[in-house]
Amino acid sequence: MDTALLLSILAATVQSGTPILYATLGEMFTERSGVLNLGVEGMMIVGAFTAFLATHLTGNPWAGVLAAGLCGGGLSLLHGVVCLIFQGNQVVSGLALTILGLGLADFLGTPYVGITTTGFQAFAVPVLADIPVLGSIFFRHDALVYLSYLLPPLFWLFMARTRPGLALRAAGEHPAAASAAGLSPVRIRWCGIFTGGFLAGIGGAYLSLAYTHLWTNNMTSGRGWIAVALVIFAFWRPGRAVFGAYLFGGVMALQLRLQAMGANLPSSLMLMLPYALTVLVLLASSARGGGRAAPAALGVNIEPEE
Amino acid sequence: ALTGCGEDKKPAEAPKAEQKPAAAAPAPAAAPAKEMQVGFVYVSPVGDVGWSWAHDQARKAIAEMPGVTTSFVESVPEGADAERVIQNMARKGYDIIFTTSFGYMDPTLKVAEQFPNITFMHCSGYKTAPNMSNYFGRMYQARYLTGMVAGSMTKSNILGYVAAFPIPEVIRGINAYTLGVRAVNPKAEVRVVWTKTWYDPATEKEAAKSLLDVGADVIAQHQDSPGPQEAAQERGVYSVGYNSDMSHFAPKSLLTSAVWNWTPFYKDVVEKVRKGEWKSGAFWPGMETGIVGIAPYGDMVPQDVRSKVDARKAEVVAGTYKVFSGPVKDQNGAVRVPEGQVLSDQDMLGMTWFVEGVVGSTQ
Amino acid sequence: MSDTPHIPAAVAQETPRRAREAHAHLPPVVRLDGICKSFGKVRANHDITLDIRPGCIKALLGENGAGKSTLMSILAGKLRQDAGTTIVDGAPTVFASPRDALRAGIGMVYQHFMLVDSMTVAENVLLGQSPDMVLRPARMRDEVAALAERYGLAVDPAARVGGLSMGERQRVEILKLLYRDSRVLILDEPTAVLTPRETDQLFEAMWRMADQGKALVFISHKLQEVLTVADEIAILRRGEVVDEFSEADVPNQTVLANRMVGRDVVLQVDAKRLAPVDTVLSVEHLSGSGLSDVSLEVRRGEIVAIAGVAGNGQKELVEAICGLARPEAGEVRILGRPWREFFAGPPGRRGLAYIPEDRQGLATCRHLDLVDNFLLTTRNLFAKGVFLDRVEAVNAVKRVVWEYNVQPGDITAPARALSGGNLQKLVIGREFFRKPEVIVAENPTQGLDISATEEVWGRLLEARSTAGVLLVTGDLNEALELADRIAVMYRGRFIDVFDKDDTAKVESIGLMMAGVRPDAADEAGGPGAGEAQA
Amino acid sequence: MFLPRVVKRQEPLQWGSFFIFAVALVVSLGVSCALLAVHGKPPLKALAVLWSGGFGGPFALEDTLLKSIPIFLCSLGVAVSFRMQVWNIGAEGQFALGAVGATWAVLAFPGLPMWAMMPVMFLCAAIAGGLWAAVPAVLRLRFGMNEIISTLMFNYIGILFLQFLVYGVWKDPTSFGFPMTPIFPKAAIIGPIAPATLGRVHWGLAVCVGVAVLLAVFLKRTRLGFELLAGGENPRAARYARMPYNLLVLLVMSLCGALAGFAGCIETSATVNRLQPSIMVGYGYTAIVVAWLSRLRVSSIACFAFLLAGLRVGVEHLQLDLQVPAAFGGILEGMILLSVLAGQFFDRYRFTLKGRS
Ligand SMILES: Nc1ncnc2c1ncn2[C@@H]1O[C@H](COP(=O)(O)OP(=O)(O)OP(=O)(O)O)[C@@H](O)[C@H]1O
Ligand SMILES: Nc1ncnc2c1ncn2[C@@H]1O[C@H](COP(=O)(O)OP(=O)(O)OP(=O)(O)O)[C@@H](O)[C@H]1O
Ligand SMILES: [Mg+2]
Ligand SMILES: [Mg+2]
Repeated sequence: MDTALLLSILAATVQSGTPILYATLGEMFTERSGVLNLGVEGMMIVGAFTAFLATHLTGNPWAGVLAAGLCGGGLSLLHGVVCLIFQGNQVVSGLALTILGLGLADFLGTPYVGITTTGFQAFAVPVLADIPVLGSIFFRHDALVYLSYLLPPLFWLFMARTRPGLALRAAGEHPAAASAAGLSPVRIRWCGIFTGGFLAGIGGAYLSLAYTHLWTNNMTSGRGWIAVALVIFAFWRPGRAVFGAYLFGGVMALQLRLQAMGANLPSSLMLMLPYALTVLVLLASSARGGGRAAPAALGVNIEPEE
Repeated sequence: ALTGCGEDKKPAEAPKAEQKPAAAAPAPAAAPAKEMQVGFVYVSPVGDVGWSWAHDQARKAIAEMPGVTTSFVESVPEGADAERVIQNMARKGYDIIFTTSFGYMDPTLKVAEQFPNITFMHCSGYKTAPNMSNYFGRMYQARYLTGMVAGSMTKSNILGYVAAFPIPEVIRGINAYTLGVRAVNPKAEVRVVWTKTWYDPATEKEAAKSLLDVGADVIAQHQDSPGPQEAAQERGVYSVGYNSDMSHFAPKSLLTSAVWNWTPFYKDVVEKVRKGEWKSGAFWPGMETGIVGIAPYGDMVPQDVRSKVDARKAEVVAGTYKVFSGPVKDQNGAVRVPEGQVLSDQDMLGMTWFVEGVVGSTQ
Repeated sequence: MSDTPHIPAAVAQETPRRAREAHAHLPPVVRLDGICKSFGKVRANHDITLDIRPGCIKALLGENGAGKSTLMSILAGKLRQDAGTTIVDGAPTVFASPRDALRAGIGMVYQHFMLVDSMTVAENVLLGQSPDMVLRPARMRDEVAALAERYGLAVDPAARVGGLSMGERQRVEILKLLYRDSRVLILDEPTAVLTPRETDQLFEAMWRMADQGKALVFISHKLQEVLTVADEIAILRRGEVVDEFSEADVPNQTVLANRMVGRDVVLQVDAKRLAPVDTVLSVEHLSGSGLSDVSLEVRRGEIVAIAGVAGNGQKELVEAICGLARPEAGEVRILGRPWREFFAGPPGRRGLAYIPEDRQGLATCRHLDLVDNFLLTTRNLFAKGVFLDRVEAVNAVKRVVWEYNVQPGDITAPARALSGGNLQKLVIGREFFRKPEVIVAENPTQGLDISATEEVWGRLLEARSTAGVLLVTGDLNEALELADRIAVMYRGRFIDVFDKDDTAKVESIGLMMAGVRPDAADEAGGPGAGEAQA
Repeated sequence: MFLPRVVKRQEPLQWGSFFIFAVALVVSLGVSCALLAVHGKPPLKALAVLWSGGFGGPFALEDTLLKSIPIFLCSLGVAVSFRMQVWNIGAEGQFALGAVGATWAVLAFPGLPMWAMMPVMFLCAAIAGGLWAAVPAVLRLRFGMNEIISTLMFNYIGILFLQFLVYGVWKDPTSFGFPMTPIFPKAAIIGPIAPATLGRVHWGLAVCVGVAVLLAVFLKRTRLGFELLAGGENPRAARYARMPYNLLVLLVMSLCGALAGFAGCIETSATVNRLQPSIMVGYGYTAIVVAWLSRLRVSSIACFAFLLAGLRVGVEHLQLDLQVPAAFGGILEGMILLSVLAGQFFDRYRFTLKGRS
């Protein structure tokens, strides 16, 4: 494998990892507030569609991103209604959200299939793109990729160094304690849910505005589920989420290129690679005892006090 | 205008009148005065821009015919669900039922046996019954012609092909394309990447990029999304479309597309059934009927290439040129079709090997 | 806030109430007026009126389920009353959430701590406070350290709460309230998890807070503590205040106990000695996971108590003995059989019974009914082949519920519907039903009221006749009342094991619990000496 | 002075919970129909079509019953493992492996008579599905690996493995290169019970009934079943009571795998009569929803499986009769799930405006 190909694989890694990264960070944010939202796939597809629609109507991809965030977040609020107000089970509610989101996007989106939009285009970041190796891997993408670079550090800073972050963590670890400290864990969880949906929506928007510039039904093809898995994989740490998303995206890109180079292996086996590798890497880190990092109250509803 | 094929396996010509009318299908199928109800079963959503979408265009066209109403069920998985959906259509008294995916073959056959008065049309399979035909189009002919265009335009002599699933239909297309490429450019090779998806634009685009990364400068595809076209356009290389004219997705890069046009065929079937002239059989019409074709060339295709391809197209339409005519070697150099022979339809239908010049696995 | 000079503990103890006279004339900070609260059919609080005055420590006494926690949760905004008013500084106020109560200066330390284990002390203290967005860890630590210093509540602000002892956690809870300048501090059974020394430290801190004009509410089942620390005492029974008086009016515990339960409760049991026979449990040189070289022998007919501050290895020892954790080094023999062999099978009759401290989370399943909970450890007694004889089990449960007076006696009710004391009775009934020969009881009366405690003690003494009992307790009084022999545990090892009649040693238990060996006690009178040895 | 507030119910609702379920159903149907009306379709007619397609009439019931068989089997297993607090979402992959196992039996012993073939097929399906589920269980017990992620990944891997076989070594040489095994011999096909009266309803239904009865007896009457229920309720208490917790986890996972394997076997043998990738239509995921909603009561699992199956069947009729897009089914299903879930709130709580409870 020559260097140029290697670089192109790494650059493709960043790109195919980006939508998953957005969704993973979003779900991680939600989970850190103590809510498990398995509806990522649904929020992503709704984001992908609304991003496309808004861009198509306004001609401005940023309007699309905003719409995707708001609609993804809006859909996630349904999860909030069910789990925060009505104490519904978070697992089923999330699954229902996925089903609903896929249905809604498909139902409303069919008339828009088969047209293209402007969306985001790749551009080289002036100085950074000229850095020998890193430049071509990281700095010849589109604006949403660059935006995604900012997210993990921001995520970390928010959690570790800000007061709302502290409150959010408390709501995820011990809502009763947060409540006793005068916070409203329910309100915090609303925010967590919405933000997660917002980011998942942007992850979807990446697919329809940047990765491709078109909309088709089902275009998320399971990326939302991968994001859910990667949150666990990442032990709820943003840094590891980057690693996970890029690992997954990278192996996906790699297996396609292995095929393109003429590796004569059954395609089913090649396609297993990303999933098998995820299991193996998680196995290695679990075996070293890193698996007990979940927010203590994850998935547990806050019962109303009488 | 129907072109029959596979005469050898044509079923006994049992006149329909002899068959016992089934209890569940009340009206006789071919009463001319009656409003015709035509049902379609699709494997994917009609919004997939691809396969089902192409069939649905034809459905819309026949819905315009006087005395014809149509309906469809989309996203029907090819297992137990298919049988139920087809059966429900039959129970509701549809006169003609088109089932448009290979996996519907057995379910269609099962239901056809229960409803002898209903006409079943199954696409892309090989089984028939007295009231069930199978049909397909010789898309490989169009593929061959697009291959000629692509082979003329490549500079790197590496062509990329983003393919969905390793099934004969796709493999046949790749082979025909490759033969077309090698007809004008014997040094060129076609590299195949399987995505195992029909419409995941992001993955399909990524697959195209992976081909571009290994030096391909023309991208063809057998998918239901235009993701690969986008990739080609972004990198400033050429692409070949499929299903419909994809030039609006990638105006600067699209050389041409291999396109389906089911409308004339479907109209013909409806007319025949209405008049009671329909006969069961295996239909595999080709370019001569217009069921497949190639879309107008992109501006970048030079005149000499156009005329060369047009000339071959005329031969194909006239039936004087067969795509899989010997000698055809497979990937390992073994001769599969000897000099002077033509591959039979049977062999084409069950194609599981790549011709020489393809780089990739058929699994 | 006035800057009180640091009062040495000894001085404070002698003149605990002097500084508080200054606040005596002030009107109440909070008055609870006619508070009613029901949970379904249970009337937890009924028309309760109570004044809470600044500079005064008010003790709430009452049997389990009397309504103390409920009342205080209403005051702290966690629950909402059905009727009645909370009057703060003379004005009726509605608390919709703890936040409102905290704003009004009322804070509560709950029986189960409300701390986030994965956060640091400083983060816990500052949770939900002060408006600025950005956290500055260094400054947070300094602030908390200064506050801790001022009230003598030593705790490392940078430590994670998950790694703290119960006493330290409690200090964090108090610091949370102090940081907000709360005027009313409610402590719900704060001493239940503390060592004597930690309890003393808590009392000192409480006095100091009262001296500064804060109002405190103190809930405890331990009468001596109430007499030591409280200025005023209110007694609740079945959701009503039945008595309210000043501490000075009660001469001793017996009187207090009398007024509380309305009958004579003699918290002294007839612990006549039996002659111990065969050894049923032996632990030899057990080490690893916090234990070092622990040896012990329990014989049928005796109660051996392990006294010590919680967190000194008792839990690890008990887990090893009861089969929850594999002993790393050393040997454990139960009824003469080695550990591995003994725990190879499921529990059956005539074996080892474990009455854990955590009755809600370990000994029972909250959502299962009493029968299922009963079957947890007795299932093998009702097994018929692969099947389970439920009819017989139901009869057995009915008998046990009656015999042990478990209230309410509805055997189809889920375990969570039982109060702690009743749950404990059920657990004891279940374990004794198996007629065990080794009994390990871990703080069996923690959180229980006097009458329940009395009953549990009686049962344990009764069990001696057929079994050997290992009693792990943080309550010295309990150890002294029940045990034949006492082992004092400190930092994973036994400081000493001695007979209850060895009065000299009994007297220095307090020091031993702080890690000082009796022989070394004369030279070095502080815990530092013990630490040097450990 | 008092805002509306939430009060816990002291006694659970009896018939009220059925009423609430009905209300939730009506609400979700109402919202969905409003959407249809906006889309220009007649909502009332749509409801009628939905009902008659899914539940009205013998054909509809037959179709729904058939579709609920695999959902029911998968849900049973999922429910049992959820009960143990093992978050096994791998029924989909276990279903695939069950199909593979059954197919292997057929391909390996093509000549067996039916009385031998059926047990062997089911056994192989159960073993393959069970082992596939046991791997994540072992990974969890031995390495503390999160089972949600491992079972999810195992779904993808299992399905791809099925594809690998069917696209490769097991491909029928006479299938014209299409990914499918040869048609099973007669002896390996689960036939209809009574074609004249029950239509296509096959003996898989009997398997469901048998499995359900056995499982109910197992959970209610046996010691191991009790251990499973109690151990799932509180794993710490399970250890305290010296229950074989690890064994139980392994057991429920394998059980779930075996049941999903049964479903795969039935689907392969009874409905497609051969193995092909298109048997994977997400029953394993539907099972999760059903299992949760029905809270491990075998009877309610059956009800919810039937309900969901009927809904999906009914939506096909909506497409056919009214040209409502297939996606409407997703919307309807999602809405119903969400509202039923929200409605269950009223089983445990009620709102009150007054001060007293
Ligand atoms: N959340 C609740 N739901 C139902 N009943 C409750 C609830 N909380 C308390 N109760 C009931 O209210 C009564 C009073 O309980 P409370 O906790 O106030 O008693 P307590 O005096 O604190 O008892 P203890 O000394 O055991 O702590 C009890 O009978 C109890 O069963
Ligand atoms: N959610 C609930 N449902 C029903 N009863 C409850 C609930 N929560 C608490 N209770 C009841 O409230 C009572 C007191 O609750 P609490 O948690 O204060 O127990 P406790 O004070 O520790 O009791 P004890 O002092 O006896 O150990 C118990 O009887 C308990 O059964
Ligand atoms: Mg209490
Ligand atoms: Mg208590």
